[in-house]
Amino acid sequence: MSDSPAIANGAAVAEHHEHPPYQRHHFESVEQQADTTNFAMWLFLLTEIMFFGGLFTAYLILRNWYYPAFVEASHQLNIFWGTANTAVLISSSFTMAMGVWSAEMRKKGTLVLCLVLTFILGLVFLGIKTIEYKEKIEKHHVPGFHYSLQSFTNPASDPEIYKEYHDQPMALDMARHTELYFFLYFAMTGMHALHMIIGIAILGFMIFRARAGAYTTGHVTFVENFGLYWHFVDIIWIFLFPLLYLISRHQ
Amino acid sequence: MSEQKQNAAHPEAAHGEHEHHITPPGVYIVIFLSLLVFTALTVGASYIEMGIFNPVVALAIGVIKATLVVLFFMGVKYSTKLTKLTVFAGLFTFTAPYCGLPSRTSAAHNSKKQGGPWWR
Amino acid sequence: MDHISPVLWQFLVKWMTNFALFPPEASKIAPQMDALYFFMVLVSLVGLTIVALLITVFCILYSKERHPVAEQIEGSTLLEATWTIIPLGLFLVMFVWGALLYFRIYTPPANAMNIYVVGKQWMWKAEHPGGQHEINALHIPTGKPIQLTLISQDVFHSFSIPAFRVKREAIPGRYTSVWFEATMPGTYHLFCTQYCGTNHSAMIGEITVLTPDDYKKWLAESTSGMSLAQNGERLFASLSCNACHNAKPDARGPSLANVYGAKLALSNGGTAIADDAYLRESILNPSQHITQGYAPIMPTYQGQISEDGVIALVEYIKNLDSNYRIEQTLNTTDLLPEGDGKNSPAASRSVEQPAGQNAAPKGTVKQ
Amino acid sequence: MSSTIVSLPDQSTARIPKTNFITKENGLLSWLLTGDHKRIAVLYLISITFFFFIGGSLAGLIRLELLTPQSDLMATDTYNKVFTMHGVVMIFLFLVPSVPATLGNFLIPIMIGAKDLALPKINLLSWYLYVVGGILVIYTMVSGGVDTGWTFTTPLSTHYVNTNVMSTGLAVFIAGFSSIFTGLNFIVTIHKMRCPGMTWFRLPLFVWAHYAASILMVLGTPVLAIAIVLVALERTVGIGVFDPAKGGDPLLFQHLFWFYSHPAVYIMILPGFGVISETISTFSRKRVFGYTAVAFSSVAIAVFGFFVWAHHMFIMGISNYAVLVFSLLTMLVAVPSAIKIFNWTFTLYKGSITFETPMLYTFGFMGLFTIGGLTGVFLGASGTDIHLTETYFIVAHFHFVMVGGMLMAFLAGIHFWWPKITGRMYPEKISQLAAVVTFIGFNLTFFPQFILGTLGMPRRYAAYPPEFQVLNVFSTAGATILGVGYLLPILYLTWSLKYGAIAGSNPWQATGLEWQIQSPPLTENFIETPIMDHEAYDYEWLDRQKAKEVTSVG
Repeated sequence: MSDSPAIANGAAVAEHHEHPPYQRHHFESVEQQADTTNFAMWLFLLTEIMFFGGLFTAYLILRNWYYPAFVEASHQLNIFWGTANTAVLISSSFTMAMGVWSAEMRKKGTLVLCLVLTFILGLVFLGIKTIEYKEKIEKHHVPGFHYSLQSFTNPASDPEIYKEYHDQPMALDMARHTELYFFLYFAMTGMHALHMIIGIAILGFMIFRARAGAYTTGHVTFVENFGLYWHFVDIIWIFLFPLLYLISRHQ
Repeated sequence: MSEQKQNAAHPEAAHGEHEHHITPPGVYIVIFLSLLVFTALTVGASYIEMGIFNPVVALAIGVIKATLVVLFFMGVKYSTKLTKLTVFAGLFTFTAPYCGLPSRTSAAHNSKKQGGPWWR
Repeated sequence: MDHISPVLWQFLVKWMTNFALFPPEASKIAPQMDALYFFMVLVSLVGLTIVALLITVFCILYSKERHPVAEQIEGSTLLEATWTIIPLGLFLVMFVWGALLYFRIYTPPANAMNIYVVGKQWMWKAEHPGGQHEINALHIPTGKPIQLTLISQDVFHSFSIPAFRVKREAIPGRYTSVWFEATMPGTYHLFCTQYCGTNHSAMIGEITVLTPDDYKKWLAESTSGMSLAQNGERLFASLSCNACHNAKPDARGPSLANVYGAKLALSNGGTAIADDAYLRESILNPSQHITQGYAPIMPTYQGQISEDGVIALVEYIKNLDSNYRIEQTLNTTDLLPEGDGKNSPAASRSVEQPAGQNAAPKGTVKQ
Repeated sequence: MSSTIVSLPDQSTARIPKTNFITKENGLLSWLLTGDHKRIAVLYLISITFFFFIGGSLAGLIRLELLTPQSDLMATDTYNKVFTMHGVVMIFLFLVPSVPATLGNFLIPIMIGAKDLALPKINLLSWYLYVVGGILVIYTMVSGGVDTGWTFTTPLSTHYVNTNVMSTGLAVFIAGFSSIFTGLNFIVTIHKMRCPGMTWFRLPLFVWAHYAASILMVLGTPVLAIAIVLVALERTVGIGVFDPAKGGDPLLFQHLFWFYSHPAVYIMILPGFGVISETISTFSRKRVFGYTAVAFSSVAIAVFGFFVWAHHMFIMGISNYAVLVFSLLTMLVAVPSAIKIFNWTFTLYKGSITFETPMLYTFGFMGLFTIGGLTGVFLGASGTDIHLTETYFIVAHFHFVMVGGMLMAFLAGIHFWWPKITGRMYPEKISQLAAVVTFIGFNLTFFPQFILGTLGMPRRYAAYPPEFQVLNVFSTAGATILGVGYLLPILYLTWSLKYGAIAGSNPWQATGLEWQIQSPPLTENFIETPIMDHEAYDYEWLDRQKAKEVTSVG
């Protein structure tokens, strides 16, 4: 190695340090490692934002074009379930934040409790989503699968919704475009639900690791980064909820 | 340099010194409650007829809620400039394509030629 | 050797006879396009020469043999500013010049003769106002501005005439337009330049530019007996459009006389200019285009009329507008064979016209 | 041209260091499960070369078909599939990962004084994603191909073709995530893993260029991903978002697609800029002229590059206002490229220039990229775009930028760092020949296409009017020469793996950190964490360093 003078002018003697087991070999310090993975997570969320961005763009443009169809189609969504789901998701975000806190404070019991709560709330969210999806399936509001225009060309045939909104019957050509709304509804909430499912799977794994005490010895990076992901999924919902459920209620 | 190595040897010490801020649970509770309040507000607002302001209010509340989550739950308020910059960059590239997208109200006519953000 | 040299010979002959750096300039816009093109070529050549020359000179002067020790130079703000500002200036000139050209090519003059073109896999169908149809061919006269209104029936196509330096995408579901004025009689290439599937490269045709006299002859020879507007009128009747749009006082639909080009007040509170695109949309998606004072009862014709049918209807409705009709008549009478000028629906319609105008105030606000 | 800067150790005594990243562990598994950025770079290099030659043979088929005006070698269908596969393979499996995933992967951690990329497992994952994408593309090819064109234009791709759009779409989607993860890894590494003293303005320009390209990868690629998901849904379920018959907007797809695919052009070319900055400085023994301008022009290209996408749609009927905005922004994004060209040129000024192979490729790059860039302005100006777009002019333009620019830079970089990666030199004479042959072949292939395009010959035509034949014959002849130019390096580089001269740690007397360590490097790159105490491209520092060594040995 005579021909390879590594430039190490300040050359402190390279003694072998005792690294904690969770420190990867190529990092100088645990702090650097935590910082790095945290930053990586943020960048990943940036790509996720752009990913959802494509769908948001499609939604806003088509809503602009087929405004009446989008308004009436959105009346089919159940604000009660939507609100309930928002509350559930916010609560899960809260329990997740508390989870991160308990990992930082090295409270193993609280951490496991928080993670389990988050896990359950996530499942509740998906459960409610299933109820909503089921309703759409029953009414044939799933685009591409025997899609039915009845609720829009003849709103009175759908008494529950009609009672609430007294929608005018829509002309067939406009009513057809409700299918676009429902496609975007399923695409956006489906993509969101997919993120939830992935999150819940990771949560399940984390609960086991947390019970083994893996996150309460000072190595909180994983919990923290997962928390970022979970909150991000929450934020997506925070925008989906008004865009899909609320803004057309009075139009 | 050598200081950094020492820190590496004592991660706990480093942790205490300039490791990130630990948000107390009280803050989380306050944020959690205000998020719930905002949710109630936005649902309530949607029941009031405000014309063009219905979507504006709904989205404004959405932005406030998201900001709270980003700042406190995700801890951006206490994090490095780099993270803040990343968040800002994300926000910018995400929102820039929407600029000029007319907020459609029931009164305005719409034709494919007219509707659309600045790049159409 | 025996069989190679004739091939080579042919090859060279072909090259010498066909050698060209740019296509013939057969339209009014072509020389303008070429002026900008050659300006850009010039700038590029100068830029390339400067870079190549500098590199060569530096390589000779400062090769290791001649200049064994490099002099470290940090940079030079002045120089860097120079080669930032000069290219920027040149690019801005090209931007402005290019934009002016762009708007000239895509803004048809009011008196242009309108020809409809439908693209479909894999052919171009041109429909002249006089009712002449052409597949993969287009006959036009010199000295007349010609506007093409393009639409595609399936995928994206692109209508390109290199000799005219114009090109426009034919898009499914919406009209696009382009115009040109041919200056040189001859036949020129027509290409589809947007990749459109298997036989994309077979979607080609010929543009035949004729002198006004020859064009007149061609029109007479290839007439199908009915003008496009008359076709539209027939379709209008067979689809029972006139059950509502009949200009009677109690009609369920607004009169369509003089609608074209008018600013309409719509039932949803907005206004819209009734151009080609509007007319097309209101046939296919009527509920968004209900004139104020009328009930939204018009059914959609989406899927029931082909694009050719829609074009015939649009042309018919356009011809119900007196301004448009006069414009087109002025524009084409000198081109049309004797007597053909009366073929336009205007003649047969003149009786109904007053009734139409009576009803007009109800639905349309002409400004 | 006898003088050279190459200084090799005494061949009779020199040995490749016994422990290095290649010899550290043995066995296939040690490569397939590695976390070492250098090994992953080598894996990438092998797989990318494989796909380059697939794409290259497809290009050969295209040129053969175009030898005659009729579609006689293959049916139009086959021709459409061939050019589609050529585009997909070359863009998603070669150009996008070419320099970043191989040289970038290998060098960025070393250049900034780190032991590895920040996320080694993600790095390996991104290689596996690339391989899965590649396998899917091969599957597409053997199971009948796809004929949408690499742009997947809707509604053609959704409703009018019956070929393997789904598997291609999936391949591009997966390969896209591979590039997202690579970009993410680079950004994080460059931010967080720099060694002490390595400030932003001491970074080699190679790193700056990769940083800019990575931003584009991270922010652009997901939009492509969602566009492809929507195309897939449109095909399977018939959702109608891009289908005008259902009220959808076919232009929306164009917007989403080009929102990625235009920045993708900069993803492809920026790393090439990075390579050129390194070679031109090394072979003229001079600091890059105007370091900061070159660094910031990379970032400027990345930022502006995001807002020019609709210049692909000037003739498609976007609003006049949008045409003005996008045409203007396109002109602005051309300026940083011009700055770079001039700064590189002036790096030669008062240098001490030698003409080794990487430098020859660099000159090739500068000439061809200048032409490619300037012809881009023809297409950015909205007026001339009408006549020139969708013709061979645009084909020639992007081949000048991508092949003439990027591939030249890639070959310059491969030759330049070959001794670092393998520990052995490539044979100098024959590689100089290859560089010259490539340059000649390239010009003969693609220059006639500018004229063809101006004459109006549309792209993607299997058959064309006979008057275009002569120029097409030239082009095909050039492609043959070009093919030889690309085959040569494969042969002699493989040869050099066993018979090349031992390179020693710094054959070029270059200043980068990567040249201060042994070749091939150790698994953890440095024996101990380096400290950067000088600027990038500081040749005086290098001389002092050498002098010190001589005295200490003496």
